[in-house]
Amino acid sequence: MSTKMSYIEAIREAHIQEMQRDESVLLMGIDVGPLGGLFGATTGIFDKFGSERVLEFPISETGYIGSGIGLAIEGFRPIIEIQMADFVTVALDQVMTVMSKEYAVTGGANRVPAVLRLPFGANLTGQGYMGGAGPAHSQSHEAWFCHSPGLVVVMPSNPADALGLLKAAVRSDDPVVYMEQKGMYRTSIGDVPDGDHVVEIGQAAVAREGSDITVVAMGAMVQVALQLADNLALEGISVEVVDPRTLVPLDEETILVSVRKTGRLVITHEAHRTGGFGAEIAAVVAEKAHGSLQAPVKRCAARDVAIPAGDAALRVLPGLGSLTTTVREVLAF
Amino acid sequence: MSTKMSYIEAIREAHIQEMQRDESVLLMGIDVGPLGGLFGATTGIFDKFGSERVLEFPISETGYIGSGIGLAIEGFRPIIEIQMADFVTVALDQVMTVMSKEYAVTGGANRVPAVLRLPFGANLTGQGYMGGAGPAHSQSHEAWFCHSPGLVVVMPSNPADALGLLKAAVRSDDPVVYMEQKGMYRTSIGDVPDGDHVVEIGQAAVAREGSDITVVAMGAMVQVALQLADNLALEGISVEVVDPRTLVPLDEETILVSVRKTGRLVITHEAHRTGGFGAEIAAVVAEKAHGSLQAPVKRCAARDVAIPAGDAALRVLPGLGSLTTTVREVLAF
Amino acid sequence: MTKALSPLEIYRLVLASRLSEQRITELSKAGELPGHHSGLNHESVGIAVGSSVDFDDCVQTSYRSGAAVMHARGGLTLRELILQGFGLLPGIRAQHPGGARILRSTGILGGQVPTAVGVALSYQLRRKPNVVISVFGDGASNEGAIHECMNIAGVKRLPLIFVVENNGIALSTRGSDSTAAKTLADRGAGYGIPAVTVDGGDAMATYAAMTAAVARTRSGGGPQIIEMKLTRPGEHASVIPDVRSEQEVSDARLVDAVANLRNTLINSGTWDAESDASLIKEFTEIVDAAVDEARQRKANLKPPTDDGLLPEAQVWRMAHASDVPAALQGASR
Amino acid sequence: MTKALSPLEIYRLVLASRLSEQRITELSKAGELPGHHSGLNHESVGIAVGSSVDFDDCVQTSYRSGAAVMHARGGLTLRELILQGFGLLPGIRAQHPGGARILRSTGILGGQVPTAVGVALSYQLRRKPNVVISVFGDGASNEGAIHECMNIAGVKRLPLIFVVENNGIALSTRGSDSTAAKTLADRGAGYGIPAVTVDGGDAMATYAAMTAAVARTRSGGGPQIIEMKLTRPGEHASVIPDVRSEQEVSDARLVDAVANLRNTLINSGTWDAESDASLIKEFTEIVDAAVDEARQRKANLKPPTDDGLLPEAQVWRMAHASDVPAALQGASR
Repeated sequence: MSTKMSYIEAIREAHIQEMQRDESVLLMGIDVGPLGGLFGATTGIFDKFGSERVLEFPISETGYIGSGIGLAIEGFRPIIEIQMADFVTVALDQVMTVMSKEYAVTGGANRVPAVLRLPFGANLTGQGYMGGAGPAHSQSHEAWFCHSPGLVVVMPSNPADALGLLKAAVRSDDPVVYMEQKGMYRTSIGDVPDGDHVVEIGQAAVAREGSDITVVAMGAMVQVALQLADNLALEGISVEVVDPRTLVPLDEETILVSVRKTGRLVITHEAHRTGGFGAEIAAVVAEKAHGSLQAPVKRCAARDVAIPAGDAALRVLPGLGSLTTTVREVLAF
Repeated sequence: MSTKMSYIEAIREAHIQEMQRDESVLLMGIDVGPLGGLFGATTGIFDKFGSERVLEFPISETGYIGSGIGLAIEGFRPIIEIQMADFVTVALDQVMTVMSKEYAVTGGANRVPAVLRLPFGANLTGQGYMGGAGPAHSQSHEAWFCHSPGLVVVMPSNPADALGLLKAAVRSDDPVVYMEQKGMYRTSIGDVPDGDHVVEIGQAAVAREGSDITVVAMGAMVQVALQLADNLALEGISVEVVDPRTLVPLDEETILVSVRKTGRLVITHEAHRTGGFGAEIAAVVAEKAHGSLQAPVKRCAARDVAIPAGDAALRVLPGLGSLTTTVREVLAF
Repeated sequence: MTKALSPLEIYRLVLASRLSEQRITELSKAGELPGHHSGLNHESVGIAVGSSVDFDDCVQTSYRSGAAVMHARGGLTLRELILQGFGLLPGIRAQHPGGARILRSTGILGGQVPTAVGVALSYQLRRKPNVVISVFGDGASNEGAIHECMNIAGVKRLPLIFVVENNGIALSTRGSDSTAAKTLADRGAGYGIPAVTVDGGDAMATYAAMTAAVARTRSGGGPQIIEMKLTRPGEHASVIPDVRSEQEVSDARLVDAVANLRNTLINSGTWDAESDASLIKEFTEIVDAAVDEARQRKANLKPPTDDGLLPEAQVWRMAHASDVPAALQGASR
Repeated sequence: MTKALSPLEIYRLVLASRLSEQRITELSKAGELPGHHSGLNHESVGIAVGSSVDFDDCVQTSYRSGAAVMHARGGLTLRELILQGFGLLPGIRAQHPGGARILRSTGILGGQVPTAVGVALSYQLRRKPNVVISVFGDGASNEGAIHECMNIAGVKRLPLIFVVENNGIALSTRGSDSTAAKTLADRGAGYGIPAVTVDGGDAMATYAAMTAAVARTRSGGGPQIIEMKLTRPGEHASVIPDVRSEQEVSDARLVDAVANLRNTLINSGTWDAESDASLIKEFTEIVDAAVDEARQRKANLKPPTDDGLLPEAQVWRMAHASDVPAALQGASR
């Protein structure tokens, strides 16, 4: 049994389910009370759970992310909403120095079961506000967190995973950076299993089976890759789409099995190409599937320049056009 | 003609040369006045240039990095010293949102010719303070900056490059993140060319020629790789060591030429493996030298855990032992 | 030295700002323009700031009063305010490009202010008789960056005036939930900076306070904090619902600097209702014509179609002031 | 409720702290121990804080007064203070592991304080009658993180006491170059928090101020700021030169809370020189024996030899509270 919901509704539903299940789960953030968050991801949560489970803060990201760490050390399980992923840059010390290292540095004495929700990215259709929000409201910097040991990093690409991964994140004894693609909030709609649907951390999904080439796609690019697979199927080309879902710890095995089968790999994400997490995936494959690769590994990602405001964003973000070109290049090799 | 100096002396000399050459060059930081900086990198600069060229600030990294951006927009060329690279985490918004994007976002109206000096890393010999400075005083997070378009990122591995790259960084019209390996300050001593020795940004160096395998090494690992090359030469194995020197923009060509020649590649850096810049190099090679690779590309880097305090750091940092093992694995393939 | 403006001149400026803001706000709420942070009721701040500075002074604008600042300074005519609202001028709405004399905000609250500190420092170092004014909101004032900037400005006695546009609410968070300080001017003592609170509902009071402050700072009086108390008559931005009660919103609407000044002028006999009606008609016709012009120009813009296929060299040029490195020349992607 | 301590009991505590700090400082300056941030002359703060709290309260220590806090709370005996100085106890010097009741500092000034806010919030949410005390220096107080924490504590009326250990100098930067505020207690009004300045040269005054403050906060009085004014009689850390003039240093040495209290006790007839000499002898013997013990234990420690070859699964366990993910089980590196 399942229910159709949007990506943002799935996120909201996960909050409700987990806050009902476990009273140590809190929601923290700016404007997460009656407003329900800048994007409305938590609409109704305040009415349901009240001001002792939903904690509002002044605009002080360092102060309130750090407050979440203290609460987590004391046994709460805070879900910390950042209004936009871009804004966490003012508070990265809390994430990189405190949250990520607390367990290791205290020799296991302190756990930090906190979730940091980061609404990231643009609307790749180019439509609406999130398609034109400019350089400081459109970024995808999951790679920074992937390079900060101690953090778990997840990135759901559809409503079912958005719900299941958030529920898993809340239950994790480690801090989880939950990368939610805000351009998909209302454009991604899908079936979400009823009941206690938890998507285990560290498990990739084969979003579509295929045999000629593997596309490892992240976040909003999964949908683009599936569209590409549909298009190329008409030409008799069989594309396998793998969605890592968790970036750290990465399910290398699922990716490697796919690449060993197809012999060709394109990696695509919305983040900038240089130093993006696609590089890590390429490096893993170059090390562990060397013998299977029949062509160069290529990446299709954002160009290495600040995302322009407005429609000009499409000049630097990846899309169906550039992904198609990249895949054809690798197929032609 | 050249002069023998240590890595830290070369950094100091570069300050003096550039501040004498161009009076718009400033030094900014905490304790950079009479003390000459936490590590003494700028000893004597204050006496020579005075309080209008050497600007001291309270402990407010966001405030003073941002002040440097404002000064740079107004035509100064500030060298901004951070006491340790780890401390920049409290001010990353200034680096990632303001410094990196100012040129692009203002459509070229504002330039930010600033240098951000980040003393990073540990003393890989395990000796002395910098060998045991713990999780928040030993990090190497150049990869974060490499994934922030608009920044140039350099990392000298010896005194001559330390001087030449700092001089080039000062003259760059773009912001440059200058990663100085503080464990090498007094342990790395070498000849530095006299006169106006500028190392052009974007040029890698072949630190040692060889034909059997390429080791791309960064920062303090260059010295370790050269030691490895000496050792393996005794067995008749010829190791080529490539030092990128500039990470962004990366001199891909020098790396690719080497890999096309040797057919084998190991990448080594002191930063954590997952998401480190080694992944980017592996990805570039997997794309552009696919046909030449005779073995898997392997990385030798820090383990993905907070760097422990004291000697225990050696349990997670790369070293001659682990690099030798990795190189032998690739050679044996 | 700027010449002193009469009450009627100030009235013309706040009225023109009001009429353009009203139109842009309506068009945004109607969906024709993207989400807009309306500057309604904030005209008294922007006009006071903009009309108290000289050409070589520097103003860092906020998202609400920025347009009024530029109008008062003569930087944008009423027609241009409308074109800018449509994203057709480089300006606040189009990611704030422009020279250093108007400093952009970065989109991340508080993060822009350190740049203003640096510009003020450049004036001090060059002994220029100029001042910098940084305008930000009560919400931003709780960010750590502002603390560091005020403290640095205090200890270095910089020619920098902080204008806190305190409208009593940050998105959905009321001032009483943001700080327990009685006034934001109470923060001055902690930095050794003189600070006052001014009634933003009185456009002549804000103008008098700003001109006095600028004169004092220009003559070496050091930094100042001016808190302008006003109200926000509508929602935070046109895409975000207002959580306030009807009573709160109608109370907020009562504080109207434009109406207050009109009444004062009429009551004092300087102005009359007929002249007022004709001035409103004159301005409205300019606004109407500008909207028509903007719609036509917008209709003729071509959307981008290249879908992420910009070559590396072009991307480099977009992001960097320095020449394209050799390695990127000729590279396709 | 902690029992009130007599002046003689306070004297025993500050004296023991003094003797251990003196020895650790000497050994560090002699090179036997690594760089040490000496707590000399800061005993009055640590003892006041440590002896005014109950077991279930929480103290976040600073690097100077941390040892004294733990000694006063009964957490560490005089012997253990020495062992800790040798890095043989988990404690401040060994990267501060330990339960939540003593919160570590992170090594990045100010960055630890948000965690204390969270712990205070947990007490408030659970209606626990406990307080949190966060101790940091005048240097750290200029970091933005502290601003955000003080403001949040004020608006949420948290049971949190900020103790600013103001020794007038941050590394080489004098207080007068760090802020123009007359006192750091002047910051309280900006957050709606009561704040006082106390003479740290008077150990009974610091004790009285802390016990009064704890009682007030424990009974629902909300947060407080206590500035303790003292001096630093030596260099910032034993590896860093002191830039102060001889006069400044000898002035600093005149402010000696231990000598002051000894004189007060002797002058009032409560204590005499003979008892004092015998107490010093008793404590010195404990210190001597502890140093001998520490040297022996240290000699028997084996340095690590595995050179970066830890397997992934072990690394994961070091960094994470959660189970090792399936993908890492069995993976070698």
